Amino acid sequence: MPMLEVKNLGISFGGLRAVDDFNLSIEKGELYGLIGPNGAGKTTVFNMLTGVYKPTDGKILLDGEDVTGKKTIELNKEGIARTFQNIRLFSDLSVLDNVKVALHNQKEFTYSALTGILRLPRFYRLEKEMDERAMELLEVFGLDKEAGYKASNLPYGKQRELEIARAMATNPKLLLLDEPAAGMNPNETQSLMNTIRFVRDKFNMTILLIEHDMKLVSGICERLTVLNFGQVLANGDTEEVLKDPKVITAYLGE
Amino acid sequence: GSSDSAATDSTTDAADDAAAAESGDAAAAEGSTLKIGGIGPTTGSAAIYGNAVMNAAQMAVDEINAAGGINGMQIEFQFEDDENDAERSINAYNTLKDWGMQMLMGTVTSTPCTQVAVEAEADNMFMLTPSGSAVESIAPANAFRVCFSDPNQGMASAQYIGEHDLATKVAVIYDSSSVYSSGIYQTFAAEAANQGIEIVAEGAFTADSNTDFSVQLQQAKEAGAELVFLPIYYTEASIILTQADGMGYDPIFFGCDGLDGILGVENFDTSLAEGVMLLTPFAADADDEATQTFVAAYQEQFGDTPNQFAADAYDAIYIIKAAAEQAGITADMSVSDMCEAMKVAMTEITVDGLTGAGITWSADGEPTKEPRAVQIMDGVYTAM
Amino acid sequence: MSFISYLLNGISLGSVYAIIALGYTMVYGIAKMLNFAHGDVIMVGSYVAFVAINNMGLPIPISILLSVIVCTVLGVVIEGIAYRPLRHASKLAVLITAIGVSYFLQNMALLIFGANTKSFTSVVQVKPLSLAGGQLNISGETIVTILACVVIMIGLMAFIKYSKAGHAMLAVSEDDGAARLMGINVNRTISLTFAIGSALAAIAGVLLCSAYPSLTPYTGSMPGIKAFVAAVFGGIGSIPGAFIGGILLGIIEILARAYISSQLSDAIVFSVLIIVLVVRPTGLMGKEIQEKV
Amino acid sequence: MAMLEIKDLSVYYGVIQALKGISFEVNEGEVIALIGANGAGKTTTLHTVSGLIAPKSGSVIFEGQDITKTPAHKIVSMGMAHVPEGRRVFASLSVLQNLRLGAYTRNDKEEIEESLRKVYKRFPRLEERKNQPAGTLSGGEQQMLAMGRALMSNPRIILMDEPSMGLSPILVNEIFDIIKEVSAGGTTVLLVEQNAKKALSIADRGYVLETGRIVLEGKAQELLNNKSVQSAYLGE
Amino acid sequence: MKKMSKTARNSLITYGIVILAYVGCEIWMRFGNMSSLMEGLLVPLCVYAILAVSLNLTVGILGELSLGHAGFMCVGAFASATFTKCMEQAIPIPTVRFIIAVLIGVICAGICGILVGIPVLRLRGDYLAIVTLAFGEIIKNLVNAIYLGLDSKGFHFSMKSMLELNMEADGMVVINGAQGITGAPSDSNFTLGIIMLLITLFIVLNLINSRTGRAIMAIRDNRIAAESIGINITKYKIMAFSISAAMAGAAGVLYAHNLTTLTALPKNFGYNMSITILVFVVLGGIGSIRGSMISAVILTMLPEMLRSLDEYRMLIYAIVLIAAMILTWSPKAIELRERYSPMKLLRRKEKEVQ
Ligand SMILES: Nc1ncnc2c1ncn2[C@@H]1O[C@H](COP(=O)(O)OP(=O)(O)OP(=O)(O)O)[C@@H](O)[C@H]1O
Ligand SMILES: Nc1ncnc2c1ncn2[C@@H]1O[C@H](COP(=O)(O)OP(=O)(O)OP(=O)(O)O)[C@@H](O)[C@H]1O
Ligand SMILES: [Mg+2]
Ligand SMILES: [Mg+2]
Repeated sequence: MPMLEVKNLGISFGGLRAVDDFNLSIEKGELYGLIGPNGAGKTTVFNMLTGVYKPTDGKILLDGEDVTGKKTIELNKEGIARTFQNIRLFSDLSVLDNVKVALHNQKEFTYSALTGILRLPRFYRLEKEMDERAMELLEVFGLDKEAGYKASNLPYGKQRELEIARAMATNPKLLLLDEPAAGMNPNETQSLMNTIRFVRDKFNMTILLIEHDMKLVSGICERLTVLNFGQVLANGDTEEVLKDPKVITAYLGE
Repeated sequence: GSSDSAATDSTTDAADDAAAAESGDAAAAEGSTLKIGGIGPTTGSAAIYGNAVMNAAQMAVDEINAAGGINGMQIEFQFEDDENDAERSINAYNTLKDWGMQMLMGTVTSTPCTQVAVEAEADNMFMLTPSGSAVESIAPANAFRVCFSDPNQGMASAQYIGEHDLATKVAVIYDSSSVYSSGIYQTFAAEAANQGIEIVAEGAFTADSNTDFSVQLQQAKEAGAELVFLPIYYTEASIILTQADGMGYDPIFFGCDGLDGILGVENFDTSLAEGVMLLTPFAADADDEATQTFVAAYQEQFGDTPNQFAADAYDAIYIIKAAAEQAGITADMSVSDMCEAMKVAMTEITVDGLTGAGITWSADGEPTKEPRAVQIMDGVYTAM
Repeated sequence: MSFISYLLNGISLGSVYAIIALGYTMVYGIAKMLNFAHGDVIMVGSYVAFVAINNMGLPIPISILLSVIVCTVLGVVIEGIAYRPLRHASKLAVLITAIGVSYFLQNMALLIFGANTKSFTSVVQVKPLSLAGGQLNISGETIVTILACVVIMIGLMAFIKYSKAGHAMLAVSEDDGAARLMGINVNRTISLTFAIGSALAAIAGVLLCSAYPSLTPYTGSMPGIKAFVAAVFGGIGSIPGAFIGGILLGIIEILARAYISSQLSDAIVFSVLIIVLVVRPTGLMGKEIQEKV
Repeated sequence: MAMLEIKDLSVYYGVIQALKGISFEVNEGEVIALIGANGAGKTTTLHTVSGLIAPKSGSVIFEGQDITKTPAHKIVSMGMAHVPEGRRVFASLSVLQNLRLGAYTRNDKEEIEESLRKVYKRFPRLEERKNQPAGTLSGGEQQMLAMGRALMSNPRIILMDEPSMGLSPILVNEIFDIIKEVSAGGTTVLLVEQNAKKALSIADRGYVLETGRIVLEGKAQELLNNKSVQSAYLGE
Repeated sequence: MKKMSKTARNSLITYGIVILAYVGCEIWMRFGNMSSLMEGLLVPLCVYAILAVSLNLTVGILGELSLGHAGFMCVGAFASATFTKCMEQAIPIPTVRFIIAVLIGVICAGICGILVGIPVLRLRGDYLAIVTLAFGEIIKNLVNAIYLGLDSKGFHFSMKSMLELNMEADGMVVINGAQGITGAPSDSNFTLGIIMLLITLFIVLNLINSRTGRAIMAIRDNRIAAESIGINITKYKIMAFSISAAMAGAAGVLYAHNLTTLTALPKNFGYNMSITILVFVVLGGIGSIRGSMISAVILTMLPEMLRSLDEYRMLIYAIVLIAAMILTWSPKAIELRERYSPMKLLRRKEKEVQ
């Protein structure tokens, strides 16, 4: 059974059919790419997968369970986490708190507001455990030294990585990354690729990512779906898809 | 005169000694001062009343000082702003206490007055409010007032209307967010039944909606009210008169002391106020000499016509003088002793003031005086 | 019949709210700030007209013009001194500054003009309209206010839609940094906005006091708040919204007073506002801008 | 004389010094690439040149005129356009309104219409979406709009801040083609890019910025071949 | 770990300031000669400090602008004063009576917070501000129209006038419309005020530095991202809002029990008051609990200290407001401050949070 299965997904904005008859199937542990021209509807697909938009048609199955139309919070609890095309950090919180706050719904770290106000022993114990867990994640992304920084004071590339760390903290089954390498230079992109691979391997994570940087896409994605004008143009193994003449004319050029 | 000269006076001059023996310890009082405090709103939307009181009281104080003071003591008068707020009034009171206030002439508005009365009671400080008209404002034994109480005005108005058969169908427009207005209204409504007056329409408004009275007037008109009772202040009344005129509604308008001042509204078309009746202890247009002197002096000093708040305050200072002289107050008495003496003296004196002749006080602090009904005719108050 | 008459009263009150709300919404729409001092600029405008008419004996049109000029200058000066230094500061800081300006104007007026009520002479010389054999009266003030409102509304809409300065205003309201890159003088555009808003405030003040002729240093404050509510009700930033919001607010207030409770009319007005906003979170005419994720 | 001369520019954000005295020049008709890592100060440089922020010291001279203290809006009418980082389109205005605002400093109606046609020809997608609020455009569409908007002012020099960010490969190529075209049309280009390879490949000269200092400069081709540039910015 | 102790130390400093101020004032009162004005201000200072701290939870931590905070204060004040007025005889010990009154005020205001919060917190930004303003005005208007009497038959209630209460002659009018509640005992004192302030601080500071507080601040910083990591926006918004309301209610209780006459005027429970509280918060530093407490104290004392200036007082207050905002917020002033501040080096560290 695929980890994520999307069937005939579609959405319209006013008269605009942004995504139409979109199908996707991702296996557990896969590193999957979603590419396509600007405005093709990639981010919109993410938005539907995370409940930001309600699809007008189609179905989303996560681990076989129908999650279509659920709200963002529920979908996150079901195990879908994401990053954003335009970075959305909690800019006034520290780097550490950005991650800790994402541990919010983990059973083992949950305590009530009253416990927090009264500073019961449970509060101290769980806060300590959360600190440890968050630091572990930050280390993965090489952010442990900046744990005390205000998130908005991080350099751009690190902010992107912090977003991924934060998404990881919700302990997802499926991680959606929207243009993680945007605004990074080739060296930074390279290190990001390594991190993504590492995350996948270490946590056996399923990852779906949108990216325009072909080096990254061809470097780490195992399979691809190409979206064009809201519809699937091609899908399959990365190498084959990138060789597809339709994809070349619509997206890659040359 | 410094304390030095006072000391030499008392030891060397025999004639003075005799005089001193006569009027208590005048020698000690000579050159000393009596500190009277005043409290009222001088900023905020009730500032008109506070300023009037402050000005008139200062005027009275200056007059008295020029004439030799009270028992030879000069009066020092200080007025503090309370913004018509109970909490601020405590601060004002405490500021005056720190200044050394020995008696209080205040506060101007009812709610702060009620609050300050309680504070003053704790210090056993004598207070005389010129215009705090709520029943509770003088609840403690140390508090007296110059003006009528709200129930008293409501009652008197209903009685006057009933006794003079002015109308049987009456509408009331009152400020339900004002202690003064709703206080008068409550007793008026209760007494109206006894007087065979039917309240056919009652239109409340609040401080937040006091610009438009078209609905209240319309309802009064439709209910066939022959008289509209306005237990409110003249600011709103001036709009009511304008709007009634605009809709061609011309009943008798009957008000209380709050309406006094309506002719003094700068640029107000006084023809609109023709025929308005009001029960007020003071009328700036009265032709008695005291009033005329007062009004002229006030106008000269402050540039506008005094309203009844000013008159109450002016009276208040003279009442304090009368009681203080009666009680033989000296500046070195403790606040509490003064208060005790003043309390007794207040029930003993009779004062002819601007706001009434032969005013006396009962121990509960209420004045006894006749309300005067006046009607505005040809732009002046005319006694009825 | 009495219902219609109430309705007319409501429109009459509403038209005053509307004309104030137009100025509010204009400044909010462009400068993105709640100008709490707007009501007090209205008060200043009324005092200027009062002094001009009664103390200086100037003819009414000239007095109104003088009031407009003084308010325009005042608006620009306030913006320059109090708001401009905070252009990029927290919105709250600007809000507090506006409140400071409001207190300042009130207390300045208190010092200059005293607390005594002044009765404003109506500047409207239009005869009241008498309908249904004298049973319904529409005052000249109402007629003029509504007309002024409509004219101003249309004028403002056309100005923003067709004039270059109007386009500049739109751009500034969106992103002033990017607007500068288009060659737009942001400071001047915002000054202009305040100038227009304050000129409207002067007109509103004169009409407010013509309809409800009592003038004190606090005259502008409650109508200011109500008009502000009206602007929100209609969708703040929307010019036709301010008009509709104002008129509706007036009607609701009067009808509530007439048929439900005159004591509770404010509570009712504000409750309606809450209900409207809960149903339509951006007011009647406000457009909802969805944040692209 | 150079068209644009930057002399010893120092810029602070509060106490943080973002530019530590940089100097460079841009000659008429050139395409200049300004490259450097995140936070090197590229955006700050462009902001200072176009007058959005004031430098602490140093000067900016444009066509012989010192514009260091000239406000941004005046600089635009002098013939300098700036495509800002992050696009900064007017989100609730339509595409068309955005484009018209680009021509704010111009008054020649006919020519504005002509420019509009040109922009639409370059970016047909914008014409399709001309009535859509710009905020709902996709990232790439917004980038096209930002460029189109800048071109609407008919600039003699155009500053571009990472115009290829977030664009599909085909569009990246297209954007670079457009830059070439713009340059061929006689407009001078000062280009800030993360995509150093592409930028240098179309540029005449380049400057490398590192933590607020220019560390390297030269012909674009030379920089492309420079070992340290290759390892630091070209990912080779 | 180091960070934990840092926030804890920060909180301790805040408590320390309050306790020191308390001890100082007590000593001054007993052995020094504290002015009557100062003595009279002590309880109000606690009231305003609590209000400022509680509003900061909504404005600074939750990031929503509320202009109706005085409304919640009003609810707390009237609910508790009604209780105290009715129970004056039944519960003779003032402190016990006061504690129960506080609970009642807090609960009533908290419930109002929830009731207002549920529909209203969906609104964004300035719309929320308007609705809260409207709420405050509604409360004030309603309270002015409540008539409540108590006689041997129990409570009588009317929204029209006292006459409609139809009470027995010896009945007691508890709330008399606009005339409010008069003659309730003033049960509060400085010590109780300080204890309430400390409890408020304890709740707010601990809440902020906990899981809940982080969630609330995350919503403030980026609602969409907060949702994406599974934070229930509505729940936390309402939680923060109603806690803030409940604490404003507590302040209302203290306010009411410091006075013997309680009326709902525009001045004390209208939007003017809400704005005054907001001024404390903004001037003290949005989100800075200690700052808002201190600025509440300073700004409450300021007009009293300026009394000698008479009618220029409020004018100066207005100028102080404007100047303070410009000096703290204008970029030019910030730059000057940063450049020439002797703390220049220390400030560099501000890059790190706290
Ligand atoms: N809320 C919305 N309202 C109207 N149109 C929308 C909305 N959201 C997206 N669109 C439209 O849907 C289309 C797809 O947008 P989307 O953001 O998904 O593109 P994308 O594939 O992510 O592009 P890019 O790579 O440039 O980010 C675009 O044309 C966009 O204008
Ligand atoms: N508004 C600001 N306030 C404080 N510091 C800033 C501000 N803007 C930029 N900086 C700092 O100035 C330095 C240079 O930033 P700048 O944005 O110019 O870099 P850049 O080269 O354009 O980077 P990027 O590739 O990320 O766009 C960075 O250290 C940045 O953190
Ligand atoms: Mg996208
Ligand atoms: Mg940059």
